[in-house]
Amino acid sequence: MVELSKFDLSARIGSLVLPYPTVALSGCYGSGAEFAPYVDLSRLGAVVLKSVTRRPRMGNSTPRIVHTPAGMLNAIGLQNPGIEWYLQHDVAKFAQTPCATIGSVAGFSVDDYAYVCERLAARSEIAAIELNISCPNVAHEGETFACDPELTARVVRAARATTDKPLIAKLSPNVTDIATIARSAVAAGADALAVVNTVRGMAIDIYQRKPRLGNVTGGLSGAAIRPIALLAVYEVARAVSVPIVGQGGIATASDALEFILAGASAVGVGTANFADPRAPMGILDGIVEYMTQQNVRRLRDLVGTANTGFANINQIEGDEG
Amino acid sequence: MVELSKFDLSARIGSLVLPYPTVALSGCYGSGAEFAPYVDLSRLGAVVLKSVTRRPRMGNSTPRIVHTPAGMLNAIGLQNPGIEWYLQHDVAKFAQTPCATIGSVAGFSVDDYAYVCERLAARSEIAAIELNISCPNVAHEGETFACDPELTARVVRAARATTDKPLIAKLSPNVTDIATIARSAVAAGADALAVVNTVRGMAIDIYQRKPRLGNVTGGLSGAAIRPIALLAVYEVARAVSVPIVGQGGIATASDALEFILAGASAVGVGTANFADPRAPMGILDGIVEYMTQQNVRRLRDLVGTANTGFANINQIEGDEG
Amino acid sequence: MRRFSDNPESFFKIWRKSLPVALASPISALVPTRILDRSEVARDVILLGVEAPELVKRVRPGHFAMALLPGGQAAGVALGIYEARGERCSLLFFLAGDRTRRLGALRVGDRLDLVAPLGNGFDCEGAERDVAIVAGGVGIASVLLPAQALLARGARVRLFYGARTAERLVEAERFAAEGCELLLATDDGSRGYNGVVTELLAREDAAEAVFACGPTPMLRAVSAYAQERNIPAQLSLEEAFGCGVGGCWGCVVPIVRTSAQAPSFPPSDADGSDVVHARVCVEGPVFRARELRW
Amino acid sequence: MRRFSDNPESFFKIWRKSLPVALASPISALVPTRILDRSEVARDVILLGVEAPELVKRVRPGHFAMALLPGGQAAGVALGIYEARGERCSLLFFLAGDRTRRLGALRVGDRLDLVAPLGNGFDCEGAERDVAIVAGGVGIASVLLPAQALLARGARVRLFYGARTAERLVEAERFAAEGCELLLATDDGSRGYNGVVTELLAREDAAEAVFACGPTPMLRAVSAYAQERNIPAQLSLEEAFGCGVGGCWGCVVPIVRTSAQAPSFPPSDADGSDVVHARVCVEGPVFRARELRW
Ligand SMILES: Cc1cc2nc3c(=O)[nH]c(=O)nc-3n(C[C@H](O)[C@H](O)[C@H](O)COP(=O)(O)OP(=O)(O)OC[C@H]3O[C@@H](n4cnc5c(N)ncnc54)[C@H](O)[C@@H]3O)c2cc1C
Ligand SMILES: Cc1cc2nc3c(=O)[nH]c(=O)nc-3n(C[C@H](O)[C@H](O)[C@H](O)COP(=O)(O)OP(=O)(O)OC[C@H]3O[C@@H](n4cnc5c(N)ncnc54)[C@H](O)[C@@H]3O)c2cc1C
Ligand SMILES: Cc1cc2nc3c(=O)[nH]c(=O)nc-3n(C[C@H](O)[C@H](O)[C@H](O)COP(=O)(O)O)c2cc1C
Ligand SMILES: Cc1cc2nc3c(=O)[nH]c(=O)nc-3n(C[C@H](O)[C@H](O)[C@H](O)COP(=O)(O)O)c2cc1C
Ligand code: FES
Ligand code: FES
Repeated sequence: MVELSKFDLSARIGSLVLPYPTVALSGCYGSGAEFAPYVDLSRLGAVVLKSVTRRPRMGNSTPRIVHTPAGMLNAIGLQNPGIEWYLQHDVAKFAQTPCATIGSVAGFSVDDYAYVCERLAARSEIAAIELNISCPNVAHEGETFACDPELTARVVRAARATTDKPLIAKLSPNVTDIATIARSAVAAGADALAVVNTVRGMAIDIYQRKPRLGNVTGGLSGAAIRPIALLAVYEVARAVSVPIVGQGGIATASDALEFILAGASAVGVGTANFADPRAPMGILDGIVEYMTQQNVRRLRDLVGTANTGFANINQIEGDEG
Repeated sequence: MVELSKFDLSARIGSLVLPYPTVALSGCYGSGAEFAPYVDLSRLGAVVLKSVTRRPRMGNSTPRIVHTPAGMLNAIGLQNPGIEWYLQHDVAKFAQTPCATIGSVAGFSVDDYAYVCERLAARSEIAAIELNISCPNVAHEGETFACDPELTARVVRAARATTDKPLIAKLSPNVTDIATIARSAVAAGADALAVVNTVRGMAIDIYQRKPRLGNVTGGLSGAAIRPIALLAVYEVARAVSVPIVGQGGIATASDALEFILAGASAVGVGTANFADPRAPMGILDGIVEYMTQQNVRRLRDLVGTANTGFANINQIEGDEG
Repeated sequence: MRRFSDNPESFFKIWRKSLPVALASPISALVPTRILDRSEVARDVILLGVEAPELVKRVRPGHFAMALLPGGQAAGVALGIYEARGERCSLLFFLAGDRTRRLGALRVGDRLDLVAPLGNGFDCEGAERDVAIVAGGVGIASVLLPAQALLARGARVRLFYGARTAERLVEAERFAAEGCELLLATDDGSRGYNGVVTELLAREDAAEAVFACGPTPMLRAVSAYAQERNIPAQLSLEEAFGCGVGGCWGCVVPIVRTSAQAPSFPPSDADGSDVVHARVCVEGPVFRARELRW
Repeated sequence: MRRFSDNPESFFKIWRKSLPVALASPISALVPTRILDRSEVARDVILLGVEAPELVKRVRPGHFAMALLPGGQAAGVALGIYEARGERCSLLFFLAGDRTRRLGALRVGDRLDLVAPLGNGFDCEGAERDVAIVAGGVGIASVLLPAQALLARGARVRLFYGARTAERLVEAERFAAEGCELLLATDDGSRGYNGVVTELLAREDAAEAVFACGPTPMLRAVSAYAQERNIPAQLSLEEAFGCGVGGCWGCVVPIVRTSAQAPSFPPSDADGSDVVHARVCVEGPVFRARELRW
């Protein structure tokens, strides 16, 4: 095991300082406790809890998961017991994990977000709040909040009014121009951005001739989306100056470093935990190895360094195709 | 080898009827001739030629390709000799392949598209024209035509005015709402839609601390994007009723059938040719096997059949996350 | 001539009483193993023996493992623990998709990390006299340990085993050698009864209890069969897994709220439904047929 | 005491004259092969022998193959053809990323489809008297056949071979056994010269011609070296490939328009540039150092 103490691996998310930049992502690591038998949770920067909503939700019917090349589709549908039950039964337990706990809030109206955020943020066990605005908004005909800069701003503003705790807005990659959404979230008061949630996708069972997921469509995660997520981080980092929790297909230290060099202050690990629950710890070790080799003592000195030299991505000549 | 003659495998793209639904995609199969030593091109529905522009283009600097999990990024930058040289030196050669040849037109202004389309469509060797509107539009600050319904309409309308040959508009997945773009393209006169081009992405070299592609960003293709492309086809098929050439990560007959059941009349094979140039022929054989097994004689009877039962995707209950 | 318990209700009570034991979460761990042996028991069916002495001690019938694929790029594969004796556990699996193929590419001497043992397992304590085990396809991998446990307790164990064709009836002889009565079925009639295994089950004398593992349509038929006859049935379900350890809620099945296996969850405001979603990987994979609402 | 041709200009002419032959596209085909032998010649370096009698007849020095990975899900891997004799060709490769690892997982008896032979190859005809072959790392795989061809023509062949450490100097002895003079270099000094191979090259007598294959920085240094001394140098380039057969334009390098290897392309309106992009896979992979504009 590498000697961590010689390095400054801390990552700042608003007023919250994580000892390590590695975050286990919402919906992928339970409350952390589920993984305690297999890993040393004290070597994790933070766990983001599964998103909670105002009212209890059974979630979608199964299948909720389909494995795809280098990734998976999921359509859990935000199964959760609702904020009341959650505060009463769950939150205290969650706080027993030896790493920071970040709450995640989802909703179907601006009000929902404000209500749940206020209640959750009032709890001392919760170090920061992530706003999962990248799930479908039934009130707006299937459009998610994070697909519209104005809706994004309204949710963030409403949540901001309820708490001083660090607020993270979680953005969707399913947009034409993520930089605009990012600017909108920051202007409305987000302290940090999680970039990005899953990419919309689907799979069809050719023998049953119907969609494989109970919910028809789902969110694609895992290594397959890494290049997409990385570009999103790169573009957001040029648009705003708040910390970014880079995520989407990170499985190794090398993956994590790509995100850090692109502008992420911290990195999230979701799907890779299903391949190996030790993934976040392996990533931490690998980052330290890289820093040793590259003679860098503070992780933050690496953030965004692949970014320099290009003032604006649109000014770069040439094009795809 | 399977007996093809017992089946109706034809696919219609406007007035063009392909004997087989399998199309080798633009930029991935040269003019077809490059692959002639390895495969029987007469068993291919059509080849879409590499996109041609008004003026010669050297394309981007290298590296132009980065391999990623279950896919690849490319940023060729539309290297091509320009339409004059192309008409003089190349088109006649292309027509020697024993399958239909579809031209592909790219441009940087509405005028470009109209000009190149008119000149190319005038040639008898070209069976149909694909409008590659999903590459960056330098005139609009890096936005591609296919990211805006109005720009899409203008390009298609201008091209439509120049020819009666079947016109295919090639859409981008990098949009918030692809159905709107699709409707716009069809309203402007597209006979068919190619769904979808590559997904924007990037990769960083952590040792050199700079983007891996000469062009910084690139387009992600291959199996990694299949679930994304499949959903795009599914959504477009509900929005419009013109034929769709489904594409994005198709490598096997099973993949192709997912797209057909989602609503594609024909299927495109790009990146999979780099894994095996015989991929399109293997897909054709596999489709016939499936049709035999499922007792379906006309391929078009399968098109969109995973689609039935849902009037509108937004009405489906539940959600991702 | 039905042969199930003279008093199914009292049998059911005994069986329920033992639930807390069966449901106690096993102390699972991340177990590094080494592959001891590998054989292709039929075309595209692999049997991997691994060295895992500590795991053997903790495995109970019906437990499963998450096999972590080398490279860590694809989700682990949920596999029943087929055998567990001495220093060796084994996994029996079909080469279905990409992940099982990667697993199948491992060779003797390679390392393989398992997260195991997982799940609740079959409750063999109350079901001792006459048990029908119904296995479909790869479901066979999860029922050898239960069969052995039941036989050790002196029960009559009939294995109703169905597959597509004769060559897919892998390991049938192994079960016979252990002392099971074999009742085989194939879809194409190439061996045993020509039809699905649940038809065969219905044609034979009923048992006191049914254990089943196999594809969902088979489990549904077993469930209907058992409930019609009021026979307690334990079904080991298969769902697509994410984490396998309770962290993602990807693998749920609707069960009655009153089930001892129901996770605590507030009543839904909307419909006051008495159904909740339980995780197959933690609350299951074995559920009581009468408690499922699928 | 320089030992290259007394009249480099005339040598260069002979060498250029033979270009059309060297550039004639090989009649490549999709060649199904079977793996005859497999060895790990060093840690993470695999040598695969395949049965391909027809291919052997068509291979010329410097040709490469696209190895199609089983499953068809990832792009083929471009590999130099290392040996070609009798019924057997071989491929020598490093386990670098996912694709080479998959290739490395193949076993004796497995099938492997190749698209081969591809590329233009080294022109050995004009360079017969005294040739320096410079190989860096895995570049060694593309220079055995050229070395053999040159030796067969009676040339003096010195192999300048560099690698990170001694154990990475794979197959050095093989080249000595063929008759090459070995001049080795390692970055860590664990064997031979302590430094990069191009430094070693510059310290020794110059040859009449240089052949080189290796990482781009090495090739650039070789190119500078050769042009300073007016020595014809043939460089086998490495670029990331898509198709490998000229269909995707993913693998280009800028060369002078007047090169016999330049693809026909109209002058650019904008800058009247005399440079065009040639495909490494078709017009190359071997280019003349003085014609590159990279
Ligand atoms: C508790 C538990 C225990 C298990 N025990 C075993 C065991 O002991 N042995 C064993 O072999 N398996 C077992 N399984 C199943 C095993 O986990 C899956 O077979 C495995 O995940 C297959 O993974 P894969 O990636 O190889 O295939 P996947 O890619 O996940 O899919 C398998 C194949 O089926 C196809 N497919 C997937 N879904 C459908 C569908 N709805 N309709 C038609 N085709 C479909 C895919 O295209 C693919 O070809 C168990 C599962 C669970 C939950
Ligand atoms: C004509 C030709 C002939 C060749 N002959 C041979 C041969 O005989 N033997 C042989 O071994 N190889 C040969 N190569 C190279 C071979 O094709 C590549 O090594 C192979 O594509 C590696 O593929 P991969 O998928 O395993 O690794 P990739 O995933 O493509 O990458 C390899 C590794 O390098 C890393 N990497 C990629 N790009 C960079 C970068 N810019 N900076 C730092 N790290 C990077 C990746 O992360 C990965 O770990 C040849 C190439 C060409 C063009
Ligand atoms: C099974 C599963 C469940 C998820 N649930 C949630 C959730 O409840 N809230 C949320 O904000 N994101 C959720 N996500 C998204 C992840 O937190 C993460 O942003 C995304 O998966 C991309 O990262 P990855 O590729 O590392 O998984 C979920 C992802 C998966 C795979
Ligand atoms: C190397 C490469 C070059 C491409 N060039 C073009 C092009 O010139 N014009 C175009 O319309 N699409 C181009 N494409 C996109 C493909 O035609 C196709 O739409 C896309 O790759 C998705 O399909 P696939 O996943 O099967 O490759 C290119 C793709 C690749 C990989
Ligand atoms: S698979 Fe993750 S909770 Fe069951
Ligand atoms: S790799 Fe496709 S043209 Fe060279």
